[in-house]
Parts: sequence; structure tokens; C-alpha cells
Amino acid sequence: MAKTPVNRARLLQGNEAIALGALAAGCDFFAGYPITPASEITEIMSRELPALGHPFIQMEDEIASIGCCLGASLAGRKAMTATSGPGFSLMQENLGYACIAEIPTVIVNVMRAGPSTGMPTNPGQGDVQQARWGTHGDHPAIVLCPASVGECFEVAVQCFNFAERFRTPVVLLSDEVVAHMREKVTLPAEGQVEVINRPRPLEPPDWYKPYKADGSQIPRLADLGQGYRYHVTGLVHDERGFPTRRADEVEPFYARLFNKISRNFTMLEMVKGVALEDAEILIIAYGCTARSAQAAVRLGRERGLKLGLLQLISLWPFPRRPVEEALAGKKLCLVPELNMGQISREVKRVNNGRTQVHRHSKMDGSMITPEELLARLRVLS
Amino acid sequence: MPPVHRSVVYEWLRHDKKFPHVWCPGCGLGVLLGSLVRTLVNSGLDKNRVVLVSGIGCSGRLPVYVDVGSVHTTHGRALTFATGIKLANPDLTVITVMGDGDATAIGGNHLIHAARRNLDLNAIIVNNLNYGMTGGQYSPTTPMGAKATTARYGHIEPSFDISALSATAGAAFVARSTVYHVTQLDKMLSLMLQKRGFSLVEVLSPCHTNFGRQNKLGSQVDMMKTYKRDAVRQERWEKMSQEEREGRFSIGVLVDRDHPTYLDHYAEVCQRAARLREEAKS
Amino acid sequence: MSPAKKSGAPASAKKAAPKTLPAMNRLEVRLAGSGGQGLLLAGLVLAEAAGLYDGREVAMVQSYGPEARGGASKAEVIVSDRPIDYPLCSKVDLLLALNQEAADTYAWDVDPSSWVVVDADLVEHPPTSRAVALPFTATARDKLKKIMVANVVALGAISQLTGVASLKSLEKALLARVPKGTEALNRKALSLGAKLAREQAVKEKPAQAVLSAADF
Amino acid sequence: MSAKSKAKPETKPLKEPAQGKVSFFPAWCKRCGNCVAFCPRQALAQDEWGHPFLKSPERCTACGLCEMLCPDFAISVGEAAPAVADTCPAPGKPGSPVSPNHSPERLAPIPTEE
Repeated sequence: MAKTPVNRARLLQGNEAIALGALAAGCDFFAGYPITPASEITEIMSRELPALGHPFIQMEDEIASIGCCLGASLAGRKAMTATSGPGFSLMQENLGYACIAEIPTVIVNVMRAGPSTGMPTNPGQGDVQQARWGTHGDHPAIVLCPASVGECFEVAVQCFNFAERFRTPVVLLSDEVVAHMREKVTLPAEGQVEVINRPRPLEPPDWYKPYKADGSQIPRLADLGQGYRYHVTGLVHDERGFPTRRADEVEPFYARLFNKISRNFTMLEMVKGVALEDAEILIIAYGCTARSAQAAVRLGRERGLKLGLLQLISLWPFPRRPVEEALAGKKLCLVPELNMGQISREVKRVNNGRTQVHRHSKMDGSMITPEELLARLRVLS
Repeated sequence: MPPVHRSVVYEWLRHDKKFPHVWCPGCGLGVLLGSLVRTLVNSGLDKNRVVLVSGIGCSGRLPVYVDVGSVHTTHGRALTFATGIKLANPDLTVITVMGDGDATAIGGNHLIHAARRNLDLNAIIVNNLNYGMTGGQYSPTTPMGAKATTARYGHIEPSFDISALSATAGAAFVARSTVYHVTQLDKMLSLMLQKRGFSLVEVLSPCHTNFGRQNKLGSQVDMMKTYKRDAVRQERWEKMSQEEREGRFSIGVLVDRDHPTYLDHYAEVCQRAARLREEAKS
Repeated sequence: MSPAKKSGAPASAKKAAPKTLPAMNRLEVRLAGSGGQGLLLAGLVLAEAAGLYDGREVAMVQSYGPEARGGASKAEVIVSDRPIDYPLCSKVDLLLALNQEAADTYAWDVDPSSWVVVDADLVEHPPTSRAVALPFTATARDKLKKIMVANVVALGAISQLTGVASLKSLEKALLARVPKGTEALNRKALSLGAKLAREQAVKEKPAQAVLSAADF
Repeated sequence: MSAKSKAKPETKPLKEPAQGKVSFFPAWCKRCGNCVAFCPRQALAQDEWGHPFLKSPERCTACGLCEMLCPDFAISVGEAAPAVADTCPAPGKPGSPVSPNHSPERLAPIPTEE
């Protein structure tokens, strides 16, 4: 990148910040297909990557885009694609492939109101459960969700770091409001961003087993075409990568797939708290809805309501411990979402009946307003 | 081409992979596998710089037997993965192996766009006229009137001509061969590897287990004999009348043309972008 | 709440510290018109002026979709000294409408304390009788011979009416955005807009004029 | 095998007879019959179990077509043949001696449906 003064304040759009975050994290491959409201990411990458001598390609559809990213990632690149609901639905098959073949990649899904074409220019948060359970079969998932332009940058970096560290696809779940809004942000200067690269094999090729892991449960990934001639498949495979149906090989494989994530929950559970110390009423929110909730906390406190907000950055794995902690001792919890209760269901599961948890769902193509939340809380409390 | 000693062929097969392979006795995929390995040996390529990519189906199982980097991807998507691999590392020789259903039905869109883009990929399409692995359902290349497990009363859809399709879409090199014409197949694969740009070889291969049995075509030996009977060298084919061509097909190089590949153009784009950056800086 | 209270800049404070910007607790501006009137650019310039040059927090959203190519389109800019939580307008403090459709579509949340500024010629029926009608397009056409800078004229005016961004910062932000060779034109458009506001709006409706131009 | 090709007069002089230069790896052979059917000089035949053997070594020119047409890499031309004994096979190893009644299909991994 040209020596743009990255440490100067800039007015950036959410999508722009995601692209810049990806580049800061070392993204050197992008394949995508245009779709509102994610196209800006593809456009920016088409401008930036050629100038750096890295590949950018607009593929024939979203299926091809993610396939292209997975191929590039196997060949050693840090690859990203960006899409919205309909394209994300098309990507599910290869997202599953990335999970089972353990290929790091970052998939940005800028949520719009759905299902299907829905409302392309209106925000929605209906893909939260899809990001977790969209593919067939069972596998863990890492899904992060920014609520501001600054967070878009940070979360994009984090997505790449998680993808590389855990050798897995990571979904960045943005939404139309966050994607399109512009905010003043000061980006860290070049070299001030923590960048994690995938662990590569330490043994000579003849001894390399692409799916044999050490205690970390995360196998080391060799770049295709660099002397390590291994096999990658979407079939359940043994340590050498060859298909297997032997129970004594299949079971440990699945166990490892889950363990590599579940053993790192503390690192993966990312939340932000606002005025939680003395709060009596808790709001749990994420994405653009967290912005409404922040305003509600401010306005509510001006009016004497002791409100607090737990903003979820990681949606999956669901940040169980922070949510449990935040729920403890609260008399009431409200979970506002632009869907019919996809995260409130998780909050209720974690809460296990101890605190009153209510969902606040809105599906009219617009954001939840702070006043709307306060009015709801007035009714509930 | 110089004959390749079998012992060299064995060197290119994966020793830690179980042989005999998964395919039915007499399956043409085994013949193709042998031909591909011979060609790779003859090409003088470094094992470490070759990547084999496949989709799903019987053909999808081919790469696992070859001792190169191999990726067995999702159904129809082999070319998309291959595109990513090639773009990520243009020094690699990327070869995709697909079936007819894989490449022209579920992956048909990727095929035409890969051909149009003219990225330097090598595509082998094994055409056995049906979906073999799932039990003999009809595919886009099943001939009109033929029987399939999903066309019990005869197939009613016109079929694709894979080679003509990819030639029209812009492929730089298109050839057709059969697993019976194995020396010619070696030659076509070798030309394919030498060619820059999107190169495709359509390989007719018998599926006696499904297509053959349903259509009473006999064993794979019988089916291969029909290849011997019906195949016409492209040079002769061009001189044949429409009536003479009836019921026959041509083998050989169908298209061989030179136009800049995607990477040639992309290199220019990178230069242009870098130059504009420099100008903006100063 | 009036804009005066919100922007918290009583007339006396200005003289005491002419260089310091008045405190501002969330000012919401909506710029509306039809696609092609340059409201996105106006919004960007306003947001950059307030955010990057005045040093305040800003958030900006714009309308997307087919209306961006004709019909009513809008850009919303929120300026505050504190971090901005809710990024959309919850109660607009200033609505700028450059055509009738925009005035009709986007005036639903103005209240008696809001500024409503409309183009004197293109908005025949302002949404409220308190609306300030200024001849942005006519000024651009007659005095600058470039109808396309009407948005810049309007920017100059709203800077004077609300102080959402200082004129100096607006000029810096504007010149960084506009194509080379049009700097003089744009600078002139901005100052003409400011003059319009000072001479017509502030003079005619002094009760509403909270911040006068002299300080910025 | 067609009778027509059998009757073909031999125009070219025979190359050096390749007796003993065709090796079969029965553990890999699936007895498909390609080699026997397409040997240009009908030098091969199938035994009662379907396994190919070099019936007429004097006819073999070591052209290698059987090797190329074998889908299972179970024929090697031009190498010294390993001793084929009627002993228990070591499955999966090229060139392993194998009894004629051994069924190679049983050694094959079960194909997985996709």
C-alpha cells in the first residue's frame, strides 16, 4: 500500500474499514461477486490488491468466489471473500468444505433483511444462526460481529488471526448499517497491528501428515506446491488426509475439530461492556443494534434508569461465560435484534431461567431506535 | 513420446494409498490415471510443482492416487479451487479432473467461465455419459434415447458436446480422446500440459457398470470396441460429409489457438496500478 | 430543545474565546434532495469538516438503492463532542431539502426546534411555515454559472445557521474533495452560501439564528 | 477378440520375442480383460479365474499396450517377471506373488457414496 497516513483520523465507511483491516492483517487474495450491501469491499480490494501485486478476481458467482479463496489459501495465501445473505447461502457448501478440510479463510457477510432477496439496502440480523448452522453436518464456527467502523477494522484483523491460528474459516458478520455508515476513525499505523500467520510444518515433507496435530489440536498447514505433496478432501480423512470410515479414525478427527475451538473459548469470547458495574437492567446486543442500545443506556441513565449493555463481538462460539456473568444479579435482561430472536434464544439457554430475559425483535427493514428500547423497558420493568 | 517405464509410473503413485483403487474392474479412469502419470513423467515436471484438483464423482477419486499435491473438492467446483491455486501461485501446473456431470451440469457455469477467462489451467473431463458413482442417472451428455436410472423410458434431452462448448466459450486448447486410444490420449494430455491458457481434453470412458448395463452395451471391452469403431481422426473428420459423420465422433486436437491468458492481462493491471500509486505519491 | 441549547453556544461565549469551537452535544443534520444534486458529496464534506478539521466525532449515513439515482435521496450527518452511539437521526436538528419530494419525504421528524432549510425555487411548498427558503440553485446558476455547485452554496449556508462545522474547516474539506481546477469556483460557492444565510436567514429570523458567521 | 484381426497376415517382421518380459501383479488385477482383448497379437489369455497370462510368448512384441490399457497398474512390460508362486499373497504390494484363486476385489477399499 502507498504510504497513506494510516495513523491520521479518517472518515471511513464500515466496508472500507473491513477491507483496510483485512489488508493490515496480511490479506493477499480476494475473490468475490458483487452484491449489495457488500460490494464496496470487493471494489476496494480490486483497487488495492493489484497495486500490491496480489491477485484479485471477480468470479462468476459466490460459490466460485469461496472455492477460489479456498484454493488460494491452500496455496499459501490469506484469502477473503465478501458477500451478503443470498451469496452467503450459496457459499455454505464450500464453507463446510473449509471446516472439514481445515482451510483458513475469511468470509464477510454483510447482513441485509432476508430471506432470499429480502431488502437489499435495509439492515437485518437474520443470518446469525445461519452463520452457525448453515452448512450440513456438525462443526464448530467462529463468527465475529462489529458494531462500529473502528470495530470493523479491528474485527477484520481478528478474523484473519483466528482463521490462521485455528486453521478454520471465520465469518465476519456485519450489517447494512455498519457497512454503509461513515465514522471518524484513527487506524493503527502499519506494523502496529498484531498479525498471526498459520503454523507451517516443521518436519521435512516425507514425514509431514497434514492432519496430525500436536497438543494444540491444530495441525500445521503446508502450502500446496512447496514440496509437501499431501491430499485434501471433503471426505472424513485420517491424519494423512486420505478418506477413512474407520470409527477409530473418524471419532478422533471430529473430536479434534471441536477441541481446537472449545479449548480456546477464553480467547474467542469477545464482548464489550457499557455501564455494567451498577446496572440493574441489562441489554445484550450486537452489530448495529448495539448502537441503539448504547444510546438507550445513555438516555435511560439520564432519566434515572440503571441500564447496562453487554455488546457481543463474538457471536459464535457464543460467549457463555461473559453473558452468565453479566446476567448474574440483574432483574431484567432485554435482547434487541433485527430478527425474531436468534441470539435471545442463546441468552435464555445460558441464563437457564435465573433472570427475566426478553427479546425485542424488529423486522421492518429499519433499525431499532433507542426510544423504542426505553419504551419497551418501561413496559417490562 | 518415449515409452515410460512402469517403475517410473509407480514412483508417481502414492505408496501409502491402497491399491487396487476404488473403481470398477475395467473402468476407464484407471487407464486415464496411467496415461496422466505417464504424461506427467514425460513432461519433465517436478512432482512438487504439480497440483491435481478434482470434484465429486468417480473421477473425483483420481487425484488421491497420484503423488502430487491433490485436492478433492466439492461437486462441480474443481475449477474454482484450481483458479484460486493458480492465481495464488502461477508457477504451479494445475490440472483438474472432472466427470461429465461434475463439469457440465453442476459445474457448467464454472467451466464456461474458466474457458472464457483463459487462465492457464488444464482440465480433463472424463465423459462416461452418465453419473456413475450415484448409480447411473442421466447427465448432460447422456445421448437422446439412452436409458438411465432417472430415464427409464429413454432420455429426452439433447446432450452437450463438451468440446464444442468449451471451444465456443474461449478455451485455448481443446482435444478429444478415448481410453481405448491410449497412445493418442497420452499425446493429447501432453499437448494440453504444454499449452498456455485454458486447455481441455475430453476423454470418453466406458461406464459399463451403469450406462453399459442399462443400455445393453456389454462389458467395457465391448464399449471400448465401439470407440475403436466410431472414432475418426480430426483430420479425416473435417473431410467427411454429414452422412458419413452420422453416429461417429472425432478425436484429436479440435482447437489450438493462442491468445493472451488471464495472467498476462493481470500482470499489466498490476503494473498499471503500481504506476498510478507511484504517481499519486509524488 | 432548540438548536441553540443543543449546540450550547450562547452569543456571549463566542467573544470570550473566538478560536475555540463551541461545545456540541449531538447535532443531527439531514441533507435531502434528488439523486444528482450532490448531497452525498455535501454530506461527506460536512462530515469531514466537522470530524477531521473541527475535531469532533461524526457519523454519516446515506440512502442506498434506486433512490440514489433520482427520486428522493439523503445523507445524514451527526456531529457531537462525545462518541456517537446511535448513528441515525433520531430527531433531526437541521433538514436541508433541495427539492419538493425531499421536503415532503424527509420532514416527518422535524419538530418546532428544528431548522428547516429549503431551496427557495425548487421547494414550492415548504413543510413548515418556519422554513428558511434560500435561493441555492438560483445563486449557483446566476452568480456562478454552474448549477452543480448548488450543494456547496447550501453547505455554506447551513454552516452559518447551525455551526455544525466551521466555514474554515468546510473549505478545507471541500477543497480536498473537489476535482482539480474547480477550487476557486467551490470556494466562491461556499462563501456565497454563507453570505446568503447571513444576509437573508439570520437577518430575517434572528430568533432562530444561534451562531453567527463571524466566529468561524 | 475378433476373428478378423486374428486372420490378419503378418506384414512386419517380428521383433525379438519378449518372453518373460511381461509381469502380472495379481493382487491388483481385477480381471477386467482389457489386456487380453486388446493385445494386438493375441499373446495373452485369461486363466480359469480370469487372470491374464502370457499364453504365446513368441507372439509378444513387448509393445506395452496391455500395460497402458490396464486400468489397475497390474501389468508391467519390459521388466523381469517376479517369480509367481502359489503362496499366500501379501496384499497391496506390487509384484507380490499371489494364488490364482485370490480375489483382489476383497482387498479394495469399499467405495464411498457421495
